[in-house]
Amino acid sequence: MTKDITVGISGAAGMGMQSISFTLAKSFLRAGYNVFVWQDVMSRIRGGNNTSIIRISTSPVNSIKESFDVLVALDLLAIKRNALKVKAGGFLLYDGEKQRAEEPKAGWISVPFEKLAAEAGGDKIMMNSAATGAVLALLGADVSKECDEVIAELFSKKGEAAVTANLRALKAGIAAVTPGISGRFMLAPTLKTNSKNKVLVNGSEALGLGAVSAGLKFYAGYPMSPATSIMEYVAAKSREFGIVMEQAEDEIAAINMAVGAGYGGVRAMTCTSGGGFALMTEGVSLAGMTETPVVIGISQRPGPATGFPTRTEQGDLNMTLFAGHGDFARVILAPSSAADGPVIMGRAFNLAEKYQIPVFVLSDQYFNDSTFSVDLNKVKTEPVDRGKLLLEFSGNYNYKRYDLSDGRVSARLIPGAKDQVVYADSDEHTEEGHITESAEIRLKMLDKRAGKLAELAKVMEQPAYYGSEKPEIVLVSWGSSLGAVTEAVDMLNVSGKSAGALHFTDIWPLPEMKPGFKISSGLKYIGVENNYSGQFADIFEKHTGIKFSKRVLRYDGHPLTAEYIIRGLEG
Amino acid sequence: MTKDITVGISGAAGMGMQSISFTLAKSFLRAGYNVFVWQDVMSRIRGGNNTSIIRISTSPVNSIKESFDVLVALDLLAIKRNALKVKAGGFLLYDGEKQRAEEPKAGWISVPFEKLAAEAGGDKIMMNSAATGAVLALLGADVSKECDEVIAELFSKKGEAAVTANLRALKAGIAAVTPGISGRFMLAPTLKTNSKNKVLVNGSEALGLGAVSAGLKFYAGYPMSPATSIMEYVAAKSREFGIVMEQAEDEIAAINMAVGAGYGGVRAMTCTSGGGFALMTEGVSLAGMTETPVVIGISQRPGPATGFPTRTEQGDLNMTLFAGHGDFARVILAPSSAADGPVIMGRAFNLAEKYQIPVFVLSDQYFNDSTFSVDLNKVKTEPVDRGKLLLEFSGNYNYKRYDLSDGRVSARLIPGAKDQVVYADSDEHTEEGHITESAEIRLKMLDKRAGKLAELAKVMEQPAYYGSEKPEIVLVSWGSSLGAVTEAVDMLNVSGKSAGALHFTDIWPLPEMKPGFKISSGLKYIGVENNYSGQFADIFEKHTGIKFSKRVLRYDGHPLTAEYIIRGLEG
Amino acid sequence: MVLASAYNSTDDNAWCPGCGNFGVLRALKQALVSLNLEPWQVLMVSGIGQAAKIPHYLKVNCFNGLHGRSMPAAFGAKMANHKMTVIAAGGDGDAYAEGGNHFVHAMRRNPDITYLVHDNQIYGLTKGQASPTTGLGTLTGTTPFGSVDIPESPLAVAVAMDCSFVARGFAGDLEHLSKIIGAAVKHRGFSLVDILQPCVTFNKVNTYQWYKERVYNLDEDAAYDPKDRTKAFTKALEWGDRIPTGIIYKHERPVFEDSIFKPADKSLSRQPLNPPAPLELLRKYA
Amino acid sequence: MVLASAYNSTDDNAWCPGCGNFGVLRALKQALVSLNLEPWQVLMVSGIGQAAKIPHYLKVNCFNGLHGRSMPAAFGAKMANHKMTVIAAGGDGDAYAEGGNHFVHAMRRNPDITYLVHDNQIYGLTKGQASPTTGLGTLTGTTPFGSVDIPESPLAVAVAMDCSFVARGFAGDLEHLSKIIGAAVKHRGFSLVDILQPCVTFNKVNTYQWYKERVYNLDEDAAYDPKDRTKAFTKALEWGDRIPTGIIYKHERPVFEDSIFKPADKSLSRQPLNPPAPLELLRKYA
Ligand SMILES: Cc1ncc(C[n+]2csc(CCOP(=O)(O)OP(=O)(O)O)c2C)c(N)n1
Ligand SMILES: Cc1ncc(C[n+]2csc(CCOP(=O)(O)OP(=O)(O)O)c2C)c(N)n1
Ligand code: SF4
Ligand code: SF4
Ligand SMILES: [Mg+2]
Ligand SMILES: [Mg+2]
Repeated sequence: MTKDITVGISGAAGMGMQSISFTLAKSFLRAGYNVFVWQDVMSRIRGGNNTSIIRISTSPVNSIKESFDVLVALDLLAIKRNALKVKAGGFLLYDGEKQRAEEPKAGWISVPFEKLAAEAGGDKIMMNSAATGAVLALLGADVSKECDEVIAELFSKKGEAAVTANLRALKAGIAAVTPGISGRFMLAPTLKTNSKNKVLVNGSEALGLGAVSAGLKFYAGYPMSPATSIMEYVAAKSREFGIVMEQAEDEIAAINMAVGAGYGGVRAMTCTSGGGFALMTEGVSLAGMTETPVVIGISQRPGPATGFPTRTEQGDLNMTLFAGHGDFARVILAPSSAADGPVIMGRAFNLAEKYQIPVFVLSDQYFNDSTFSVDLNKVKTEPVDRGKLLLEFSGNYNYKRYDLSDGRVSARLIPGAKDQVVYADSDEHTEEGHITESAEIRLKMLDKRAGKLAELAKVMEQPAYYGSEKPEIVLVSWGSSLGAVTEAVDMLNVSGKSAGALHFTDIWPLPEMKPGFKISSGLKYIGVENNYSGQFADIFEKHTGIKFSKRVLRYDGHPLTAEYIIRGLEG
Repeated sequence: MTKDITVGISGAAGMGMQSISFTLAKSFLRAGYNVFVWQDVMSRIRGGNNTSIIRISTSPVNSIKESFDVLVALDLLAIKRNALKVKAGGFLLYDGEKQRAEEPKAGWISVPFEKLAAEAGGDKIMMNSAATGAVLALLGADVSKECDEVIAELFSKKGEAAVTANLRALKAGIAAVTPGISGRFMLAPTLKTNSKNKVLVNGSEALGLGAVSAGLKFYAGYPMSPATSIMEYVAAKSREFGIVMEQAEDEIAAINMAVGAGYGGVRAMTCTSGGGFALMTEGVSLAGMTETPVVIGISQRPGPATGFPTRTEQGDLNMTLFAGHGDFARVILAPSSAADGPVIMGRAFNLAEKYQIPVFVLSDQYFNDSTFSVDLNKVKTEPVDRGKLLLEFSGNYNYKRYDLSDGRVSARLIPGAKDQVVYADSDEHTEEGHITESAEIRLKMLDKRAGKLAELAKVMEQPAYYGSEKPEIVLVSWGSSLGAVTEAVDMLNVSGKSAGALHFTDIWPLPEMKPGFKISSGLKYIGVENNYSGQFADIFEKHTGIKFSKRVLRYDGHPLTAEYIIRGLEG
Repeated sequence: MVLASAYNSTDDNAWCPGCGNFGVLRALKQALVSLNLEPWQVLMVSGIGQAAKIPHYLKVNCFNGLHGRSMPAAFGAKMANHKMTVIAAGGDGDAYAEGGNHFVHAMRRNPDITYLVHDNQIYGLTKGQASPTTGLGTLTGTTPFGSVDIPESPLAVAVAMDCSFVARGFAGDLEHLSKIIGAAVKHRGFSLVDILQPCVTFNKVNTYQWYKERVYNLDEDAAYDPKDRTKAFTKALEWGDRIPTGIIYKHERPVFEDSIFKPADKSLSRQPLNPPAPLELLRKYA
Repeated sequence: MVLASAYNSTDDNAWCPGCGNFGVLRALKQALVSLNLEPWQVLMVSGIGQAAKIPHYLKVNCFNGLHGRSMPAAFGAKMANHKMTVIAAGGDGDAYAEGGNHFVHAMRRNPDITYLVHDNQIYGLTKGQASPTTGLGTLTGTTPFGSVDIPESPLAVAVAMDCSFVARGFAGDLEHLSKIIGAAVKHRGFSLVDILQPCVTFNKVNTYQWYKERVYNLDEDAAYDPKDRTKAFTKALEWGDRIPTGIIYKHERPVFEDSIFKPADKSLSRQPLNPPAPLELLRKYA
């Protein structure tokens, strides 16, 4: 009986690996399992080699394993690049009638996907359903009912015939695996009721729907992987929820549109990746100076420049922290899993409006393109709080946008209020919002804007602590690596090493730290990050005075995994 | 006898304060004095209130005083805004016939500038020469010969008549100050021979000529104060020295043009200020990824956004350090005075080409717009070293731009070499410069690019140390504040407090520190910076592990002065 | 009835005496008054430059953003407040150099925004460098041997982009300019008004006199049909002894907002948020 | 005599089978061969996108820079190497959206650079979003209810900017395209070749078939005079049942480099630096 299985589906872009992984993931989710899917893709539209990695487990999972129990190789390149990742005792499923280049090794099982598809009466693309069936057979678990449903839903828009043919191909795939091998992994059973209130959602969707449910009304963006899918989510929902969504001519336009809309009085957002964000930095400074709320999503990918466009990295933290010239307050949040989407986006918009600042939501390709099982009962939400927002102001043209009389955040009147005008200004300005040359006002206004940071530090949330109550080592991590880090902690604790993880989603400003575990002498802190230099580790060290005894860093474009972290601790 | 005098010339933009200060500065320089001039200006073309502040001293000066011995107030607003800055015992020169609003106070001397100009037979603008004369009279020093020469040179292009009339106005101005007051300050005499080999040059000119003398061949830029004057310097020299200089449509174009020219094989530069630089950050990342040498001048002014456009601040260090997504090596240099221009620019271009990286030259409005006395005998220079630059490469299409076989810097072949092609690529790339999807190559290339930083740290220069051998307090500063900081140190040492200044022009990476003074117990370090948060102080603390006991910060748009620093130490 | 004085600003004016910007300011005020708009109903967005200071010198809602970025900021502000009158303003460098890309794409979108470009053919605020409309051979701080890049004809580009309202004004002709601005604001869709605006300090070539000798009022030519795109293109390129002012090109085209808002809709900024619950959105992924 | 094989690249091609980019690649190779240029004499600069990968698939000098920034990088590289043949390439998003401002200003400068824009009316590399040339009403990832921004006519803008060589090619007509590219490279000054390039994966509207039914060869029309700017403007706007390919507008204009280099000058990158001594420059400030 196996409790945790990893299946890789590999082939050339355009072959439909994602539809196989989607079908498998959804079927197992509905059958009561936890699933997690990551896309390991090249920057190609067709060809090359992409792999969907699905993990199926009886316990919650939010990370991948580095090797596969089962690999479905849809073409020769898939075999070449991935065969060695199949564990000893694992299986490689391939179409021996089509991919004849190599002598099959132990565990290689030829299933004539194409032939089965043809026999099922469909065209070549149905080989995906045959492949899905073959995987099901190996995993033994009884999910065929769920799988039939998923396939029926998936192909229903293509008509009844497509559904029937795909179901035939699925069955043929199941049958094609010989009995001795079939069910080899025999996944431990779960209760179907586990699946109640569980959904399968990827990081981009989670951020997109988080924003929509937080009252997003204006989105402008420019396509850039891995952020494009957030924009496409918002675009698809724009009519239903009365959102203005416009593809800008470039990222500079996008941020300036969003800041204009924020001044205009609506919740506005733009999302991009590092290279696009680099172009937005002047606009960030504009939001800082004009005290305009705006939410900026940065979905990181490895740089510099065009970099490794379809891979993952947490390498843009420093840039986010210091983007834009001059000093002003900002907030950086980094979601840990798709379940965080609503609460992170809700908080982002609330903080942006309450403090009248730019707020950043920092994710990465691993987060955006991964599919998470989300338990709806555990999804936290955040009620809308628009701060000192006014629609009217009494008196006659006497409103002051940058009134200094009530702390660091002035009441924010929305333009269009009768007998009032609202001046926002990118120059140093008076309380009225007019250009000033006064050093005295400059000092006050800078203290107002930058001083919000200290106030924010009081409302930022504590890091989550996971693991041993009295740890010998504490892994310190942030954002999307939560799944890998907690898994590493479990492995360490199982192996007798007392470990814990201190994981941050509130990145900047850091709150005053209340550790959540007992500090013992000899306790070692380890920074764990998906980047070259340990950018968060630097911030953490400066903030806490704690020095890391080691940094486990990964920067080859792949996400952190529990195995990588353990290797890193040993090495 | 006075050894150090400060004269303010104040009036509305367009009134010609700079021509008065220029005449005075040049005259005193030629007479053997040290002079320093700073422009305190509003963001206006006409009107408002600007002040040229000239300091004249028998010892070297590179900073200003906060109050004036003499103020020339050319209009009412000048009196209003500056009268209180005149020291007790000092004088305010004004044209009582024109500026009648207030009751004159003690030390206010009315000189009928306009009438004198008219009588001298010139138009109103000649009142500047009359004002110059009045100042000369007060200062007592015999510089009239020098002054006559300077005026003759200045007006020679306007013809003989203009020269004569201005000289007449000058004399009238001298004569207009009554004998008892005339010569009141009696500047201590100096030797005219002191002026040999001394020149008067402002920061922008120093950077411009530094670049030209380092072999600059391509400049692209977009106007932005206070960097525009560097571009205008290069433009003026472009024909003579065969430089391509083009005004770009925006800063993004400017940096990409410069990077293109750097790839193309010539020494290329662009300069801007913080807001323009924010737009260049993606281009910086491009230089990092493609390993293209480029020099980027950032002349800082107070932000965020449009900010305080004509004032000064050292607030863009963090942004410069972290500009651009992804990790790669960069160098930041910050000149201390105009005398540094040639050596800083020479080193900037050498480092850029030897390490094939972007190099930043970080100055500020105070530096760029100030006029320094430069002793030519003390000007350091740097011979051109282009690193591993090749014009030809033997073999047949076998050159690899990112060859990994010879350390972190590959030989850089210039395109156009017979039977070779040169691929530079903004994606992660192979040794040949083609797009790659390999994690293994990614690791090697990132180590190559980012690893240059450790090599650079070995060649960066030590900070300059100035002051007591066994200090109780050490002021730590960088860039343009050298003059103010060393003056503060002198004042402290005179007052019995043993002090020193550790001053950095090599900002990043920081060299391994060899302090240059004896470290005693109880020694206090004080960070001194022209910004809100102490950006360099953070870097220094992280690098050295030393904690500052205090930070003296200024961020009201005005430059650091010795007085401000002393006040800050006390406060 | 709105009085001109309602628009008076107390902010200190930073323009040079005699600057053409004063003419634009006066014409704009007059146009707003003639349209009977109250200050609070008007929202101006500007970039950075001498021209871009104009919203400070009238009393209107104002977002004074970054150099070159008035177009996108105006678009965002308009989408949040589509019932307001949105006017953007800036100089020729702001509009056609730093903001060149936004200018082109604003015309593709055709939001109901009026864009006043104070075209002095020079960079004023930064003290006299070449702009995209600076004449060939002109000596400036950055072109000490004469400008070699041919000047852009913004009007021709606008016609090429099928901009729905394309006009040229002259700051020295208050009455005509104010009429043009009024027509531009009234026009539904994106309106470009390129305004010849003498910079008395830095542009010694294109002076009041220079313009006065050349401009003529195209609107008085009854034979001219501003709907004809090809003719408009030729007219837009007319620049020399004779320079047309008035409406060069004008036609109706779908307006961006109309693809989103219904006529009865309040401005977005004044609608309640009413966002869907996260669980409602998440449940679709079961 | 240069052989086509001299241009063969060993780099793995990442385009989809059947993509119009292959036609552009073949036509470009053929044009370079017909001009008898050796690979080392050619310098290509590209942006980011599917189209922008083209320099990797021939053997030439190549600066593959940032999305939208091929124009300025090409300008810098050309100034350093004005004796080389410089060709820039990229997609419609690269050229007209992210790079829109540089496109306009490159035409003002008129350097001797050829710009090949692979215009598939879609964003290919990012998987199918609208581009500035996407037709009205088209459904894409970012316009799920149909595109509402009117498509730009890059050719009309080029004529409005007085670009010295403006042409349209079609990736499905190798011979004609190769001739157009050859003429563009030979032309001294800035040459724009907008190339209709079917994206077989994401653009299901503007297919080979769609283009084939519409394109015609303008170069065969002896009556057409590509020097007439007004006619060129009208021709540039022709888009519907009939779409002209060939040289739309062409004239001689001063070339940027000629304002700087003498005919005998070597490329700057191959001249000795010979900088003046700093003291020589400083002494002027005595
Ligand atoms: C990003 C950025 N680049 C440059 C500047 C500096 N700058 C301010 S105004 C201006 C140009 C002014 O010319 P124009 O737009 O024609 O306006 P004018 O002053 O002539 O009215 C420039 C380059 C800036 N503020 N921001
Ligand atoms: C600054 C920046 N923004 C966005 C991207 C993402 N991006 C890469 S290619 C591309 C557009 C591709 O469309 P196009 O230029 O038409 O080229 P095609 O792929 O269609 O040939 C985009 C948006 C990027 N690389 N850099
Ligand atoms: S510099 Fe020119 S444009 Fe600016 S205010 Fe003065 S005259 Fe007007
Ligand atoms: S996505 Fe389109 S443009 Fe890109 S290679 Fe495929 S077919 Fe060609
Ligand atoms: Mg202007
Ligand atoms: Mg395209």
